[in-house]
Amino acid sequence: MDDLLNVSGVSNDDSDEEHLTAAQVLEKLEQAWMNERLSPNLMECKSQIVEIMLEQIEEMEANIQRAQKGDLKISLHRLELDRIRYVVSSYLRCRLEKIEKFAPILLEREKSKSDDEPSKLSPEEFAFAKELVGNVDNHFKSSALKHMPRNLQNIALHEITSRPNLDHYVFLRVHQREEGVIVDPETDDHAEDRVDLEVGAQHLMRYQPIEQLVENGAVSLI
Amino acid sequence: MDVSHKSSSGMLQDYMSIDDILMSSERLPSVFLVPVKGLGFLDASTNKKDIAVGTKMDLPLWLVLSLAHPRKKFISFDYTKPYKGTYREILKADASVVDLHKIGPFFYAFGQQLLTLNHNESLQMAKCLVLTFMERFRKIMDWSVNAYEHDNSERQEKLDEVERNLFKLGQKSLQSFQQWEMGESRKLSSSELVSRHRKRKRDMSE
Amino acid sequence: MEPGDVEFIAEKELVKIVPNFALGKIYFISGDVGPFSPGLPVDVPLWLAIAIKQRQKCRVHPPEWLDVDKIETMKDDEIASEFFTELPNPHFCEVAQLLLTHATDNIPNADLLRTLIKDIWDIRAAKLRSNIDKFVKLQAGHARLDNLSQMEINTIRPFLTASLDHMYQLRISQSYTERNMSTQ
Amino acid sequence: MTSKMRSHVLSAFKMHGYSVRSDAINYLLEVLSPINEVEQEDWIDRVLESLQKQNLTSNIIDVDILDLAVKDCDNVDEESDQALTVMSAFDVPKFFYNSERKKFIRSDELGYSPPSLLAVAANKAELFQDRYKMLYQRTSRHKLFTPLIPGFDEANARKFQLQNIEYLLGCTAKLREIIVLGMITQLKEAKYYLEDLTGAVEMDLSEAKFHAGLFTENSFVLAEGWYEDEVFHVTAFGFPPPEPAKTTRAYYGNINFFGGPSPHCGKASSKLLQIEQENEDAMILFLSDVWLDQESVLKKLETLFIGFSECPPVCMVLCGSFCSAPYGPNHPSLLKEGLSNLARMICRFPQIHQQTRLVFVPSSDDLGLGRILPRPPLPNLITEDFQRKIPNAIFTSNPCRIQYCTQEIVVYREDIVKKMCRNSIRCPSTDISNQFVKSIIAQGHLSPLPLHVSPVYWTFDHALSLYPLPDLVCICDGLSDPFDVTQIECICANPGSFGAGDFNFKVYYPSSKKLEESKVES
Amino acid sequence: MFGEKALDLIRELHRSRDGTLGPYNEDVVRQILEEMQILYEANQEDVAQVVQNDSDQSSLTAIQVRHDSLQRNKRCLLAYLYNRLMKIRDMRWEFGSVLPPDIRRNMSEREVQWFSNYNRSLSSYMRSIGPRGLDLTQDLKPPQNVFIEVRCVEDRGEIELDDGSRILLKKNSMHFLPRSQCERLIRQGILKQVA
Repeated sequence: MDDLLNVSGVSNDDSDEEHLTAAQVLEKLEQAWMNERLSPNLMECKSQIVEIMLEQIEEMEANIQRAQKGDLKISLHRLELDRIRYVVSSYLRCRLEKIEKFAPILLEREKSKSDDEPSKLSPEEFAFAKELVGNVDNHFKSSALKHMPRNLQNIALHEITSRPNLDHYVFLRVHQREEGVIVDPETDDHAEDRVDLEVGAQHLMRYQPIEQLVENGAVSLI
Repeated sequence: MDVSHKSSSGMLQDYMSIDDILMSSERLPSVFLVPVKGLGFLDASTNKKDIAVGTKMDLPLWLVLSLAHPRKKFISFDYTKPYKGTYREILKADASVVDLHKIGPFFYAFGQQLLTLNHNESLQMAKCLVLTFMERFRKIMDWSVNAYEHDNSERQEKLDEVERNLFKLGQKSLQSFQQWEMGESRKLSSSELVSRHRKRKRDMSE
Repeated sequence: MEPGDVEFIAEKELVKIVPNFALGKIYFISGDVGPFSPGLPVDVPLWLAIAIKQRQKCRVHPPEWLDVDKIETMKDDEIASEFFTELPNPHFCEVAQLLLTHATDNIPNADLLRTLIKDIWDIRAAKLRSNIDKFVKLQAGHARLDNLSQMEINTIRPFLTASLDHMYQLRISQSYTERNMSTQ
Repeated sequence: MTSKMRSHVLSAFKMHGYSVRSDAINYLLEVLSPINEVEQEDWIDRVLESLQKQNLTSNIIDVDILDLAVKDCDNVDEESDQALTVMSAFDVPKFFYNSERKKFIRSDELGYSPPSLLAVAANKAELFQDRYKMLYQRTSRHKLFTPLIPGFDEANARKFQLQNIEYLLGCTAKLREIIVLGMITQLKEAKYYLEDLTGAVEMDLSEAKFHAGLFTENSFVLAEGWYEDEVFHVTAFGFPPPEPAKTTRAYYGNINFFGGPSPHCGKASSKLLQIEQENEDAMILFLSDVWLDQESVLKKLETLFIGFSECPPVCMVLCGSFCSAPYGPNHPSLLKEGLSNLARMICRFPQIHQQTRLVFVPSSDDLGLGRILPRPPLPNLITEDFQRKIPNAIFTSNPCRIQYCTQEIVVYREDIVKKMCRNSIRCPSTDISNQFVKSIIAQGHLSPLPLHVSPVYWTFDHALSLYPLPDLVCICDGLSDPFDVTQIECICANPGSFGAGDFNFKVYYPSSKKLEESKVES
Repeated sequence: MFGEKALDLIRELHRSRDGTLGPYNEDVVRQILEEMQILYEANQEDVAQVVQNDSDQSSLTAIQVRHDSLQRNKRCLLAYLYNRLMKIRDMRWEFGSVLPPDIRRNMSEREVQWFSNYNRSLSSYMRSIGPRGLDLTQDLKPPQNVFIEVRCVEDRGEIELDDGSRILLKKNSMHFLPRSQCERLIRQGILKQVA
């Protein structure tokens, strides 16, 4: 069971040919789940890890079906499967809620982002977001806009729907040392506020200055 | 899901937010610096056809934000009572006893919108908003995060909409923590809307 | 995030149990566990320990910090110190609660422990509120709170972060007005 | 294999939020087993799709819901030959208007049992109340009566404020410029009252200026005037403004008011529209007073059939009465004999026999229970052997509804124009047919006459409703001359009498919505 | 003042904040659209005059006021539609894909259409996750034990579970079921978790 899983293939720059055990992939998933639940913005999508985990669950369920041995072992395995499925389900559900709330602006960013930047939405999420925005747009048009005077009939959905609040305060724990993080830009009545993040420390600050650190795992949200 | 609760506290109004729409419908005393053809009926006190220069009227904020804009200057406006000198003194004295809900349920949001237009007292008013919230913060926190038995509505009375929302957030975390202590937090339960919908149906059928 | 989730994460912490059954290694996705032989203590994740305990197939060996004397000294340190004392485990509160509910018979004077831990929780909660008030009044941009446990953060997070967001917006309005006045 | 398929289907249903009964799953698996893998996937999606269309009440799916969904997917192509459906008045769906939600809701959705012929007394009052509610919601939405918009000189946006009678009765002072929607009734001999849901007030019509229209008793009017100590002095008397079907549908969406199987009205179905446009030469014939006992009439019918034998019409509507003298002991045998002659004649024209639907709409004088509307079809005893010989024949009620593709047609055989003139307060002398058409369209009802003049089964009054307006209303009135009037996109026509007159009838081309007057040359 | 009707619409929405969906107010929506049409026409006239520059400042302000009122009405209408859609969206997650009839009657025909479109794209998204799809409306709370004890609250006849086993939902009957199987029925208030 404990075979080595090859997580490469996904063009995330930080891990080239990286072999992870199932447990490590699960660890990464739980980390991504915590960050997603606590971040005001949609994080980069970890669909590769989700696929691997779901396949693991599928395999394990097949094994359980076949190995009808002692019931204690079987029910413990089932409990673990429920736990993992809960993490995957909660992770994707949390992403879905953000996608539904910020769909127009997320689609706008996907369109205007450069190719090397990793996409925030998985292909399935992207399709769902497009359909959602299309349905909302049609609803507005057929229920109100088409009855309005001509020059009022068009709208830019991404300008009138809500955007992620990057100034939202978050708690974080530091994993890799980072110096001179600008917490508050310099204003005329107080100087620029910088802070050093030491390993193991817990901080409370706005999300925006540390967004990249969360994405690449230097810090994690708690 | 802990994405920031986007209440109407920013300088930029949230187009779709019900609170922002209600807030921006509140009135401001204004004076027309230019005549307006054909809209005389808006001014209830006279039945003239047009609005003459110098007419005083209470206009909703959404209109003032456009007409009083520096590039247009069709009207001049003045702050309402809560944002003027005398009231600012009261707030400076002891902000935590003031009933902000009565003087305008959207005290902070409305104030912030006023700051997008220049007015000679805008700086003092901006500072006053910050200090008022700082003063009242402790009481809101203590009320919301610990005592739970007291009747909540009496406590929320004096709070403005943003503060009420903070109070509710505190209460909610307290309740879910206490539920967790009793070991109930992971039991499956029927969905909120379903149970409320069932209850309403039962009340109707009785 | 709900407290249930914090507890769910805390259930990954390892705990020592003494099984009363024999079973080979179990290859879980989250890693291998066992082998189990009667009377021989073995380390397992807390969720597994509880599942086995519920089937009366093991005895739980409480962690060394979950002991009346240690907790009492912790309580005294907490009262004495102005800052938050370091907790033996980031999931201190959840692990204690789980063990005290699911393995009460394996923990000496569990009730006393429960009240002591509740006292520590209340003392720290009061300390947290005064720190927060100071922090808000300082209008500082950030704060460091190393020894706060996950459950404490989770309980204060919604209220605190929303308040700080609102404070931040008010500060932005003020600086916008200052910039505006200076340019006029 | 099936257990894999079973869990696959179960999980697909679960994703859509449905739980499935075990017998339903077995049924679906049977349906799916003969189909190959790829098609099965598409079938499951189609079934889930049609489940969504049904308005279910619970998300537990049992066999018959699933059966309905599978059928719905099946007959998606059969719909073409159902281009023409004939509906009896007794199957017309009954709708209740919910004023709080401003919606028409089907009576069976509200859990009411289907209407029964023998009604209780309350149904009589409901009959008039339902008519009033329908007209009140239609009038209050009209441009003239929507609330004032502040800021515009009221003078040009002429707006009125509808008052109810209770408001009038409550005022002691004189009220000027009052408009009331109410029903004309004679509570006391030769004294006309205006009545609505809240009360009745006496009317003084001496100086009333009458707009065009036949103001019969029990019809609904807009009375304008001034009110003083319990008498409403009417200055102007008119009908509530009618509403084109398009506007009604814009408000209430595609609910199927007209009747027939599908929950959505024909107008919404693009397939039906396409079929309609494809065959321009499809036509429907309307003949009234087809006296089968008269030799001359049968001969004229024969020439008619010869004329149409090459390109048979989609449908021929033959209205009663089917005997020149509809009384006397031998009336049933005469009718039966007439029908068998007709059957023999039709068999001689194979194309008409196979392709033309023959709709028989009886008059109130014909055999059977005639006097009360809606009139049931001719008794089976008379028509069964005709039916056997001509399978395309349909014996239906009077009035009846015909849906051809997206067109809605109402056929009503009654000598009503003269009857309405006799019973109206002020009988106009000029262009009677226009005024008649204006009246029934404004009333949204086929016979706005008092119940003692034209009795109606109380619980089936909705079968006579013309709301929303159909595309064609064919009033077969033997006593008045033929007419063809179109008002707000609703054609009202009277083919005149085939038997008594000089054998004239009407031909309707649905794709071009044209109506032609034609005659059988003697 | 202009935009009063639009404000009433928003106040109506504000009153039913506790999650219930009030009836779709077609009439007021139409009145707002009517007001917008009249505002627009009045502006067209004034603009025409301005173009022949024989008008003065007073009509310019009038045009500005009417323009702001048009934008205000438009914002209120879109906010009304949007907030109702968000409530209808929540109902898919709370009630499932079959809405109780009295709620569906409060929805406009287009809202019902939007709901079924949303339902379709949500289901197809969920079926595209992983090898056999993943139902995100389930596993809402962290699991504690595989099997849980439940009591049936309503008679709902017999239904089939994923693993093919069948249970008869009779009022007050008790069952010991895998948690993942009965979560949906608990959420819909058909079953109640006991232990």
